[in-house]
Amino acid sequence: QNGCSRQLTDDEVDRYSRQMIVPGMGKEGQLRLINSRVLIIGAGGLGCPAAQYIAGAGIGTVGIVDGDVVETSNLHRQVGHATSRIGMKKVESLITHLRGLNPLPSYIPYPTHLTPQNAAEIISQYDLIMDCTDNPATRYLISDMCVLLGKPLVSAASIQKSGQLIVLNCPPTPQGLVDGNYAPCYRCCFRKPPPPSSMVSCGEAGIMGPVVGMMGVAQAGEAIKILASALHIPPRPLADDDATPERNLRQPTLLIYTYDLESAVGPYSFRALRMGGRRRNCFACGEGSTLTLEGVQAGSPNYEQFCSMPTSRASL
Amino acid sequence: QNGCSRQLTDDEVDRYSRQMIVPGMGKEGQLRLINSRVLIIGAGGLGCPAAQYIAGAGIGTVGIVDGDVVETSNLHRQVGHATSRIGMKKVESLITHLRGLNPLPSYIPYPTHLTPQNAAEIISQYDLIMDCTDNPATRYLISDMCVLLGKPLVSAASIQKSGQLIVLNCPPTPQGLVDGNYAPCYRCCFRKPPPPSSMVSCGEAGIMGPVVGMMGVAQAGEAIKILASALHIPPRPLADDDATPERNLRQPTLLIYTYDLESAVGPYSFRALRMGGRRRNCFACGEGSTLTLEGVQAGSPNYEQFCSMPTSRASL
Amino acid sequence: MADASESATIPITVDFSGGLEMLFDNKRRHSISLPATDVGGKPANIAFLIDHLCRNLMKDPRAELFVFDGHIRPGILVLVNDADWELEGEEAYEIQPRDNILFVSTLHGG
Amino acid sequence: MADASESATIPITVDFSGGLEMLFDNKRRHSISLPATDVGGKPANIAFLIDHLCRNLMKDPRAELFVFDGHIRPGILVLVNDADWELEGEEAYEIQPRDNILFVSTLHGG
Ligand SMILES: [Zn+2]
Ligand SMILES: [Zn+2]
Repeated sequence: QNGCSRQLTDDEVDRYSRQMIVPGMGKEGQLRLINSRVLIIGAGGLGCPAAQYIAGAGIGTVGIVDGDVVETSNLHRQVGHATSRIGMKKVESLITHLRGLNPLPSYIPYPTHLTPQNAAEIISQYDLIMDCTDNPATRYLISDMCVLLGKPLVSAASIQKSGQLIVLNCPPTPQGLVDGNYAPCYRCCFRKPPPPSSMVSCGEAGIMGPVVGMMGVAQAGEAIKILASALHIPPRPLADDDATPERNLRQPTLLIYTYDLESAVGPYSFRALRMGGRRRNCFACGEGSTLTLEGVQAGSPNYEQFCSMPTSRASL
Repeated sequence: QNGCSRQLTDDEVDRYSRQMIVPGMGKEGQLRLINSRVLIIGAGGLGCPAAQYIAGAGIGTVGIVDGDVVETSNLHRQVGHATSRIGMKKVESLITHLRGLNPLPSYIPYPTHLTPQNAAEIISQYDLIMDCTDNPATRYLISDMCVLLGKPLVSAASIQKSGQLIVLNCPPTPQGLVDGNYAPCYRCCFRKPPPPSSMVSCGEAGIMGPVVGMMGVAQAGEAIKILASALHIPPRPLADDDATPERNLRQPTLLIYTYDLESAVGPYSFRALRMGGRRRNCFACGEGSTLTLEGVQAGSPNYEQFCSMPTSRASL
Repeated sequence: MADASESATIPITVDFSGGLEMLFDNKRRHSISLPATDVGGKPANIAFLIDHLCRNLMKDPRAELFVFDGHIRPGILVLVNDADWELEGEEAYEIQPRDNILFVSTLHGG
Repeated sequence: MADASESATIPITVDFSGGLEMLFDNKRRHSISLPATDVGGKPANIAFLIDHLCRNLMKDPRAELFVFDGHIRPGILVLVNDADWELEGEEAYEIQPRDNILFVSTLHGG
C-alpha cells in the first residue's frame, strides 16, 4: 500500500517539487500519491476539473468512467474537453487532455456508464472513488459498492448556482459494524432520493461553470489529502478508535456552496454542516444489512425504481 | 457597454445554453459577457483555472499578461499548460488551450511582465481586471492602475495550504471621493506589504494544486457575476447610493480558504471576513491622493522599494 | 386581551438553500417570530415549524416540493444550527430562541 | 489571596491563519484566558492581547514575524469576530468575553 521504499525519479522530483515542499506532504506523501489508484466516475463538469488536479498531483493510476460523448453545450464548464473533440467519448477526450498535462500516470478509460453489473469489477481495482456523476440512481449504486468493497468516497454535486461536497466511508468499516464511531455512507446522510418530480438535470436546470468547477477542484483536494496522509487507512483495523485527526471524517462535514449572481462572495457563500456518523439502521452499512455484491449484480436493490417513484415534472 | 441589441448566433446559443437558462443569467447576461473585455494578469496557478472558466463562459475578449515560460514544476497546478509546451511563453501556451476549449472569444497575448511603464496602456483596454500574480509589487501596481483607470478588480492569492479572494474597487469610484460609502482598493485593505523577510514565493514555500485552483475558479465566478449582472456599473454615476445589492461590494468580504492535509473539509475551511470601505487617508484612492498615471509611469511611487524594506530571509 | 402564553413567540432565522429558496419568495434568509406553542399548548418543534412555514411563509403553490405526506419531503436535509437534525431529535426537536434552521435540497447534478 | 480584579480573566478564542499558525505550536485555534486588565488596571485591549500572545503563547523565537516596533507587523490582518479591526477601533478595541480574534497573514503567491 505504501511503497515508500522506492526512490522518486528526477522527472518526478522536478514535476512535483512544489507540492512536495509543502509542510506535511514531503517525499512520503508524494510516494503515497504515486502508488495510489483513483477512480473518477463522470467526466463532466465535476470530473474535468477534478481530473486535472488529480493527474497534476501525480496519482499513479487514474481510471475514468463515462459513457457519454462530448457535446458543444458541455464546453462552458467541462474544461478538460475541446471543440475539436466534440463527438468523441468523454473519457478519451479527457484522457487526451490529462496526458498532455502529465504523461506519468497510467490512465484507464471506461467508456461506459456504471451499472450494477460492471460496478464491482471496476471499483474493486481502486483505492479511492470520486463520485462526479449527475443522477441519484448512480450515486446510490456507487455508495453501496464503496460500502461492500471498503472504499473511501469523495462525493460532490452541483446544479444552477449551488454545490455540495462530502467525504464518505472514510476510513471504510466493514458493513454491519455499528457499535463505535464509524464514518457514514451516502445512504446514512441521504436516506431517500427526492421524488423525480423535484429533480432536474444540469441540462434542464442549467449550471454556472465556476460553481461546478469549485466543487470538482475541492473534490480533488479532498482525495489528494486522504491519499497523501493515508486518512483512509484505519490506524488499528476494526478498532473503535477516536483518534483526533479522524473525528471529522467519521462525523463528516457537508460543505454547501451558494453562488449569487447579484452579490459578491459573502458570509453565506460557504456553509459547513455537521452530519452524523454511521446509522444503525442504514440499508447499506447498518446492522444486519442484507446488501451484497451478488444481490446488486442480480438487480437487487433496483436503483432505477428506488429513484423514480411518482410522475416526472421539472421544477427544483 | 451593453450591446443587448444584437442577437446570439446559433453557435453561441448551442454553446452557452446551459448557463443562459440559469435564473438571473438569461440572454441579457450572456450578451453582457460576450460584450465584455477581461484582463487576466498572471498565467500561473490562479490564471490557468480562472482563464478556463472565463473563456468557457464566453467573455468576448480575454487578454492575458505574463512574461514567464512554462516549466515542468508548474504543471502540477497550472492546468492550462502542457508538457509539450514546456519552454513556451505561458500566455501562448494558455491561449492554445483556451482556443481549443472555446474558439469564439478574441484572445490577446501580452508576453511580458506588467510594469509601471506598460500597465496603463494594457489595463485601460479592459472592463474588469483579474489579479492572478505572485508578488506584492505587482499587486500594488495593479490596484493603483485600477483606481486611476476606474476598473473593478478581482484579486486572489495562494500559497502552501492557504488562499485568499476579494473583489475591490467595484463599482469604481473617482479617486479622492470619500464622503460616501465607496468600495475600497487593495491599499485600503492591505495598507503595507509585509517585510520581504516574511515572504516567500510558491517556488520556495510550495503550493497544493487544488488550493490555488479553488481560488482561481472562484475568481472566475466573481468576474462572471460582476459582468453578467453589471455590478461594476454604478446605478447613478458618482451618486452616494446605498442600494442593497451592492452593499457587500462596497464593504467587501475577504474570503480565506485553509486546506488541511490531516483532516477533511470542516467549519473553518472557509471564512468570510468583513472588510471596511474606502479609507479616507488611502494613499491611492483617498482624499487628496497625489497618485497619477504620469507619476506611476515616471517611477513614483517606487513599487519595488515599497515592497522591499529590510533584509531578505525565507520564513512564512 | 390575549393570554401571554398564547401570544408568546420565539425569534428564529430560517434559511433555504439548494433551490428551495425559490418556494419562499426567492429569499435565502427569513427572520421570523414563531408561536412558542402549538394549538394544543405543546412547545414548538420542527414539525410545527414546517407546518407554520407552509401556511405562512411559502409563496409558491407547489407545497409538494417541500412537504410530502405531512412530513418534509425526501431529499431535503434539515439542519439545526448547522447540524443534521438527526443529531438533534429530528421533528421532535424543540425550537429555542435564536436558533437557525436550514432546509437544503440534496443536489444530484454534476 | 489575590484581589478579584487582579485575577479576573476573559475567555476568548484566538485564531491564526495564512501561515502564522507556525509560530504558535502549529495550532490554528487557541482558547485562552486573557487577564481582564493590564498592569495599570486598564481594560485589556488588542495591543495588550498582542503583547500577551508574544509573552505566553508564541512557541517560535522569531517574534519579528508577528510584531514589529511594538505593533503587529505589516502584512498581518487582525479580525475581531470576523470584521477588520479597523471597523472596531484597531489596537484600542477593548476585548469582550467570548470574542474571537483572528490574525491572518496577507498572501501574495499565485
Ligand atoms: Zn450507511
Ligand atoms: Zn484605497
